[in-house]
Amino acid sequence: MDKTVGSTADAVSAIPDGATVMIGGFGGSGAPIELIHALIDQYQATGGPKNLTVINNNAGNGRIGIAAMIDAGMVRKMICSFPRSSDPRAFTDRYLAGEIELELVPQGTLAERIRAGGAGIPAFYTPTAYGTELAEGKVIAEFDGRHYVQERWLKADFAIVKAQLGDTYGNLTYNKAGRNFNPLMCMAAAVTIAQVSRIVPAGDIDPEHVITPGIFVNGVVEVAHPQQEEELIRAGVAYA
Amino acid sequence: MDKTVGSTADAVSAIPDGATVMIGGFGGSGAPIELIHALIDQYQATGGPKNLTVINNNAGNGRIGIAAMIDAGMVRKMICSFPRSSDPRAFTDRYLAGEIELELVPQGTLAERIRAGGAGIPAFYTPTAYGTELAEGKVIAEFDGRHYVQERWLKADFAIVKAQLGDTYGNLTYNKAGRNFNPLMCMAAAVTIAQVSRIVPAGDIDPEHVITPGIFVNGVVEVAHPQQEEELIRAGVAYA
Amino acid sequence: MTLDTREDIKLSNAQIAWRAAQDIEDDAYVNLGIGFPEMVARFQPPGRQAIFHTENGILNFGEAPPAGEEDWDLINAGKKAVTLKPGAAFFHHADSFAMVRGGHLDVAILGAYQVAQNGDLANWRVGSKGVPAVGGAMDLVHGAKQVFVITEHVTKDGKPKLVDTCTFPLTGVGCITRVYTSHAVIDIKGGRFVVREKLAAMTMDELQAMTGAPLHTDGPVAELTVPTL
Amino acid sequence: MTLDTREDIKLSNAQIAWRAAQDIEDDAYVNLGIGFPEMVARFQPPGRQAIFHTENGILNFGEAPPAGEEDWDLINAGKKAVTLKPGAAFFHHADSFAMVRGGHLDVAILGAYQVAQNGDLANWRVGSKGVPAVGGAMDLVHGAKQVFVITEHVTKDGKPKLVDTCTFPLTGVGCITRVYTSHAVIDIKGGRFVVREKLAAMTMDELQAMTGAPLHTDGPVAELTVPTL
Repeated sequence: MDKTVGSTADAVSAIPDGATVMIGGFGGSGAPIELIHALIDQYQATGGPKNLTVINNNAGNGRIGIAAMIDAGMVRKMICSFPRSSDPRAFTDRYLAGEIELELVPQGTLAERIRAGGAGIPAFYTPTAYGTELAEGKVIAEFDGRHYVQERWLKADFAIVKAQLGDTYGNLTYNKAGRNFNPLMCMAAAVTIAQVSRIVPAGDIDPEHVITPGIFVNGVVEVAHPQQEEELIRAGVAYA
Repeated sequence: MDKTVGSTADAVSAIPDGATVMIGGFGGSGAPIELIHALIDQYQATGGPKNLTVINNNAGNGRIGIAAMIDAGMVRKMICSFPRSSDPRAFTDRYLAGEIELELVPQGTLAERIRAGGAGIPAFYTPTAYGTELAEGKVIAEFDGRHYVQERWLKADFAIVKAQLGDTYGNLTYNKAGRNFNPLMCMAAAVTIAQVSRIVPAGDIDPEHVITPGIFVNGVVEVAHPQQEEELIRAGVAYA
Repeated sequence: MTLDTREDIKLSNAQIAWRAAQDIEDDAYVNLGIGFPEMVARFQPPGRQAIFHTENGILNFGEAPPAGEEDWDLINAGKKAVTLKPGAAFFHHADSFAMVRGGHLDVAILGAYQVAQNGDLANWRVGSKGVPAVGGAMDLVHGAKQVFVITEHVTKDGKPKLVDTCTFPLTGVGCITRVYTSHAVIDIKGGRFVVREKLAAMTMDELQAMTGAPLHTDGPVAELTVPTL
Repeated sequence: MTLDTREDIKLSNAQIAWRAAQDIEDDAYVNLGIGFPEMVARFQPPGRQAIFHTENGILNFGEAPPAGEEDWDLINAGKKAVTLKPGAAFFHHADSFAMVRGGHLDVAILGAYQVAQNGDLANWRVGSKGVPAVGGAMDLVHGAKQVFVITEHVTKDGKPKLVDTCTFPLTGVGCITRVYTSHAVIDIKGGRFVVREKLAAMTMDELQAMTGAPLHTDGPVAELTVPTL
């Protein structure tokens, strides 16, 4: 078994028009910038993929990463909890112009819906959002005298995530709070591609320290010195 | 913050009559034998705790551990997936005599119900057990053309678990497949007590390698050379 | 309605944060909402140590590192760089919100646009314009054993923030147990605002005049005293 | 009803397990039920390597260690000591069953008391007496991309195990996609048993006589050939 993929371009090449794509990271922490940019390169070169539904906690920052995908016109819909950032223009402008759809989901519900997708749980109940406009139209049920909102699983066609170490079997570790949504998205996508700082042979990651078992990962591509969104933002970088 | 407890006797002393107690382990792997035996000692000395509801994957083996709790007459009800073992007499005899109640739960549903209890999810849907006698009387719902069974969370008053390292803040690691239900039970009990092979200062466990964050743990007691159920069974040990 | 307010004597944000910090017990697990509530961490009383949780998967993080030493994978929910204390742990978002929703936090402290006397909170959106963003606020109001609000007592244009019924979109229903304002400490109990402390320089009538719902007492009202900060 | 059976020519359990093993692709993630199905692991075709999952939280475990070298925290779902292969991972029970229920396993192979032509499986209980025990069987039948059964074609007392409708308590509804028996390989498709392979030494009529529901074909029926084991 060898899940190694040679390049970020190859890693994202199967993502088609109209796909639902989970993209890991919380802000820039754990964000797979190089995979996102490879996807933009593919779009610039071939006109696809477009009409994507993107699932991420945020909706991009500045002119790089998810914001650059939005700028490029690849994204039809965002599913996220917090479409704000230090420079949210890319999303804000398109949203206010009615050119991009938003499904706003409370952060914990977003995480749990993704986990549910990965765990084969089609629906669950949560107290979160009960009595608020984000619960409008949803099934409400009472358990032990308290009200809860029914939420559905979230799945994706592809997940692109950022990890720290990856072995040839797809086992992953993460870097600090860069873990965030990444392990959940690995579970919930039909195809998961991870960019890692280093690919190691199977057996080099202690089985006790594996955070994402390889069963949830389809491809691993090495990006030895990944960029950090925050540093790119501060440097005023635009990816286009 | 120091969650260290001086002895297994002290660690279990607050468990009252009628409590619901989650006990970690899958068979003997990850089973907190010394904490269980401390609880039996307390019962022998004081007559309590009794009328316990015990949640474990199994229902004891031989004449030690949970089987010895049952032999002693402390257990009113077992919630488990597999009340069989190489020597299941303790449970079998009482069950067939109508002296102990059984709630049989499919193993994955048991795990998910415990996690749900820890995660504040009062109910969820699973395909498991649909159309079987274990779904009788339960709410059924259809999602995307498939039928699912509604299952409720499981919580406990106490969890007693076995871990490998524990720091003074209650952060835990486990030994191999001894992990099993232990991290879930830590989440789902009002009070969680962990026996660990070694207590280390806060900071000695790499934050990347923590499996159970200390927020889920109330007390940590060192049992430097824990017994393994399987070895005790093979040696024919009876604890009484 | 614009109110007669006692803006002349109000506490600073730091002083409100200081007051809230006094009620966090030693060894408590605490989540501080992004923005103003983060300030509470600065004022832990000597001899007490809270463990801070952040939604993006850290327990026991500490202050910001010196400029230039940031690790941008080590940030808090406000996307600010932080450091770790001994005994820290990392975990993913589902486990992080299991801590929140599952009732494992002792205290969550949030900001507010409005708090109603029944404990309803509005703190995520003031209208239907612009881009809505909710983050973890709707999750944080559920699960923590105590959910506190810290806030100015009135808005910048002198309108009450403690109200009969929230008019802004709700974050959560009946979720707030205590409010620390620029003028008072007020519990929410049985659907009523119950004053625990107020600034000595004002009367109950003056406090009532700044508040959009009836104030009650239930035992003596203590003096709200804070240090100069 | 007792059937005329061809017990004289039946495959051994090892041969049934061998046949099932031929259909497990290279790099497949596989869960083998405890007992007889575990035997499938012995017969992986040369050049192929499946990754075995066990419910109690291991991916990529291997054979039993030598006697005396067991680590009783390193066991499989049958509580037998195992070893690890390079690239293994540990995880807790909720993550383990997320793999199962979430559709991440390529193949699950289980034993059976009865399999019905609509794919229903009964494999956990034969009546209402004694102590019921279900373990992970009801979870395993859901989620794996393919759920196979390996079984004798008939019971020890000559009754059919492939039936019109299960009479024993169900493990799962419509969950089985293929059955490897001591006499044939049979797919379940559109609510019917479709014979893919049978032993050359028997006729379709003989196979039908041992089966409790109509057998169908859908293209040629191949010869079920296995090595001497």
